[in-house]
Amino acid sequence: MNLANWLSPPVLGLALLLIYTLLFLFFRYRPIKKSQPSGLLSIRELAPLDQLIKSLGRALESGKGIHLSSGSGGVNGIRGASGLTGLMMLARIARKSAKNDKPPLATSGDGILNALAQDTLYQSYTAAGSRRNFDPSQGQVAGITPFSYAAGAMLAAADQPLKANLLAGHFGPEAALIAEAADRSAQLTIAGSDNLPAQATLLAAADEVLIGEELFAGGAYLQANPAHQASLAAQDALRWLIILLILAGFTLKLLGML
Amino acid sequence: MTQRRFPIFLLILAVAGGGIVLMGYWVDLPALVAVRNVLLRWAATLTGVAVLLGILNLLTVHWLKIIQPREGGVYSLVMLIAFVITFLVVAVDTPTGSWSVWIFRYIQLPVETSLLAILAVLLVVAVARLVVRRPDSFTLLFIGTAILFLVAATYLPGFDIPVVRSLRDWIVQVPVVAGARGLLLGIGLGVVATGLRILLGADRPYER
Amino acid sequence: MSDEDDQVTCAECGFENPLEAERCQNCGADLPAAFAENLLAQVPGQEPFINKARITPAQQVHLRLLGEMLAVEGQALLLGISPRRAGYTTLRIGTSLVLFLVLLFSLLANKPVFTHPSLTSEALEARQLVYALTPGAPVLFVVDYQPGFSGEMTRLGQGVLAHILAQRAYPVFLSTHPTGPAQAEVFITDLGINTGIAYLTPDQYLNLGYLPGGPSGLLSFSQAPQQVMPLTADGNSAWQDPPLQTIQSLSDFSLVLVMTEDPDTARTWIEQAGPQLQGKPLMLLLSAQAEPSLRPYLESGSGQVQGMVSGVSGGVAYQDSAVFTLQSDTSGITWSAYSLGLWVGAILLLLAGLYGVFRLVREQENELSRGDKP
Amino acid sequence: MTWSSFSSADQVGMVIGFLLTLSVFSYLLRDNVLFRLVIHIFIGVATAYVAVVILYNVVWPQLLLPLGSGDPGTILLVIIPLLLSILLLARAFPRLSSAGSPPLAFLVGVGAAVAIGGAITGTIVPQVLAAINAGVTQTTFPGATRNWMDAVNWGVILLGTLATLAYFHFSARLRNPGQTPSRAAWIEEIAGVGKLFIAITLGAIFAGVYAAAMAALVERMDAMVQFLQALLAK
Repeated sequence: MNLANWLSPPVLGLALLLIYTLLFLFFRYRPIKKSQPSGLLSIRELAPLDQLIKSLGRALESGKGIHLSSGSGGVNGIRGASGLTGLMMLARIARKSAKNDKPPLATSGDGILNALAQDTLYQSYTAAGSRRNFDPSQGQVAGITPFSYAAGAMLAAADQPLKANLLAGHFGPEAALIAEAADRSAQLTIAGSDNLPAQATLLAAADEVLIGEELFAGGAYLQANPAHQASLAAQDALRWLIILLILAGFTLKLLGML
Repeated sequence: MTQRRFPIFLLILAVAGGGIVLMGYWVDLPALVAVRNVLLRWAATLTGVAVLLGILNLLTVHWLKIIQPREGGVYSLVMLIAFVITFLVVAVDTPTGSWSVWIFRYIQLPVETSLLAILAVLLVVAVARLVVRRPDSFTLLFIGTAILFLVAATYLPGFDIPVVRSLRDWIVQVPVVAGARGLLLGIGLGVVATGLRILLGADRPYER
Repeated sequence: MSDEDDQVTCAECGFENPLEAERCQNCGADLPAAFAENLLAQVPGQEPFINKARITPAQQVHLRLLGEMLAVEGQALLLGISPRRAGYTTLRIGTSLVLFLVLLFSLLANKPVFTHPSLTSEALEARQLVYALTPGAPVLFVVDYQPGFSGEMTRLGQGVLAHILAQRAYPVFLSTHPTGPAQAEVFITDLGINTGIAYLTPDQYLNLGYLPGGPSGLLSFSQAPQQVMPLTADGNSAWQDPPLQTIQSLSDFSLVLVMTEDPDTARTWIEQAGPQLQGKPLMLLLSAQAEPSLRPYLESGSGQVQGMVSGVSGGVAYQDSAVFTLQSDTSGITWSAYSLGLWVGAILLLLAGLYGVFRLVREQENELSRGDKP
Repeated sequence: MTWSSFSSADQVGMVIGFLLTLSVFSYLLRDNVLFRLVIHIFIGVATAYVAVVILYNVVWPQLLLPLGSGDPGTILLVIIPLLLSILLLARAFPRLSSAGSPPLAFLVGVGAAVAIGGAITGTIVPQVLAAINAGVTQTTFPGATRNWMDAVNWGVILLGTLATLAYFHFSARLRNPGQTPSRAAWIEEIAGVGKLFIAITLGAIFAGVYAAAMAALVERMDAMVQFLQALLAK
């Protein structure tokens, strides 16, 4: 059956990658028809990110800051993707609180993520037209190994007058220590990670948690720029394509055709 | 109005470097594989050097805390002293020398293991908070599975309930495999989406 | 709204852009996208704007939140963080006392009460792999766990490593964590001293130290180990010992064994190093927390992972079953204390859940009683 | 093991380890000065150790050693990463911070490619093929009921995988004004099933994390008990 070599790993992998790229480009550059302006994608409710938007507003009123932790996963591989997603959310938070006198605190456990966090803060402050109050020490490395980072971030959360902590990046279960320190200072903790043990631990320890791949929708949910929207729509389309592929493959295998 | 500078050079560097490495997963041209290996080696070395950049930032943050009269300066002083002493000892005695291993075994290990150990208590309180915060069937199933797995790992002689252990074995071989596979596929999709936005230049976190 | 109703003013620089533009032609900032007419109806007391105006989904979210906030204005808002924290503090201190006393009693009594676990099928496979090792066979032993997990991981790995040494194989230690080199030394010296295995002289093993760069570093190492890691952890040249000269790629190792508590680290080894192994076995020593998310790789039958031993129970079962006898346990985790800890932990989790229900019911009663008062 | 049988270095070490463990456990009562001091010492020690390992295992063998190797090929291949490293370290000084952007762009690009390649070839494709082959190989159910139980298990795994994957479907449409954007009813049904599988999986992983924390607690308690017993049995 030549169908079998269609399902050989390299061909299937390349096919999925190309299909995803085409879907992304389609959703990104398709003309929005005049007739249905509301054809725009909207995203199902993600309670943790609604809480984040609400606490952003409350932080502005109460003059308290937001602490974003982009984890200690660097920018390489799967861990890097969750760290970079954390930075996308930092851009949104920084732009919203640029005029607030309490700037956001961005800690991370990795030199590259910290440098990129400082760039993101600089970029957002310039876009919001208040480059004056950008100060590089808003981006700090709190510790260089995962556990020393969790301990350092614990103390950063306890010492700063914060409204909420957003943990968005690669963590281990030790991130529950940051959530504990935040809870003791009556701060809200919203958490998301690509690591399953961290998700399971933060499901109990944090006030709101993004499970599975919900963290990766954070950029689209907060940023709302067309690229993130299109990437999420393409992600959903590829999800159903994979579901159909599995169903088709399974039935063909049952019928012995594969 | 600030004309948004669009440094094409950075975009080309990211997209070209990434493109070559990505193609290497499927294309087997010897020239491409050679260039790809060089790029990967450089990325690995640079990631190692970036750890030094992170350490420099950490030290400056604590140094600023000492010279600015803000409270908490004492802790930063203690941290810097610990850093200098350990750096000198480990640099002289090599990372696997007897002194370095002594520092690792009697200072870093006890603190890290204790930090994980207190989680055994904190997670119990966290479960209580979870029930107050989210009293639904998801939480019930979550805590129920956790308790079952803890109990099924071992048994007192005479108290062994075979059904508990075979239930645990079935759960870990069927529903957990299904749930984990679904979660991993989902996370994989999210990672591909995030990575592609960078390689197609839609997201440019490296831009100043 | 401006009178030319098909223009969109840019929030950043005030430039008039055509409706379809997504980015401002003058300063390139994002433009608000089209208004959804029926969404506007949500905001009470707003006569609908011109239907062609544009609102981004984020503003859609804000409008909905605004609507929600306006809707709940009348009711007493239940604050996200319940004011009374005292209950949780007493629960925390009570749990600490119970756990400390139970473990202290169990460690002092030191009587083997709980029966030892039995080997799982994947641990049997792992044992076969180690049995198949010939004397002098190079084994890549990857120590990739955080020092915080060294309690569990030592108890898990000491039986396997002692078995490898009993087979006279040649372990080469490597780590993708900077704390790996010292962790490997502590692991080996503890095993050597406490278990009286005499053949643990320095030329019996090699500590390559830290391999930087995560997945990309690992990919380049699996293709050219000698170029990527020329030196050992303490700086002298690494590859001249007899069993190692012939190693040009990862597949020249007889067995690659990854010890980690993080499923992503194990997955990275499977994804990046697996294909380079060309059939050579890849074995995982996993913490209990990583086993559930790695099981799909084991069950997938695609031969990505050949053997897996996980958790303290896996380590104890492996150590009991192996042919050699370890005089004493080096990790300080006696099986009975650990099992008692798990049982007490399960009971505490159950009580915490019940406490949560009790607290929830009490909070809702206060809620109702506060609501009834005029 | 009596106290005298330990070397003097180990004796000092055990005293320090004992005190550090108690200081960290004191956080369970309340956040206190001792805990903060110990945490800062820990951050200092851990950071210094990593800094030296980077110098020994990365900077010296991969950036400086090849310079002296004399053969122009390797020297050229080292000059570029050496330059990029110096640009990267320039980020530590605010005045030169825009110089660090090229190495960052390169690292982000290569990191994204390794993420995509790793996710597709290492996770998505093998798991899709595994779901298709439904390789339930290690079910431990005896003899005759084997194929009947296998069929049930294959069905549950297939259903669970697809329901979990469908649970995360993000796109939604505004069905009726006044409500949040919601998904089609049939997607919500499947998502409800997926939610059960996710709860079970995360519960099993939570048990694993708790077991690891318990192992750490037992190890620390055992170290303290050994220390006190050795001290008292001098």
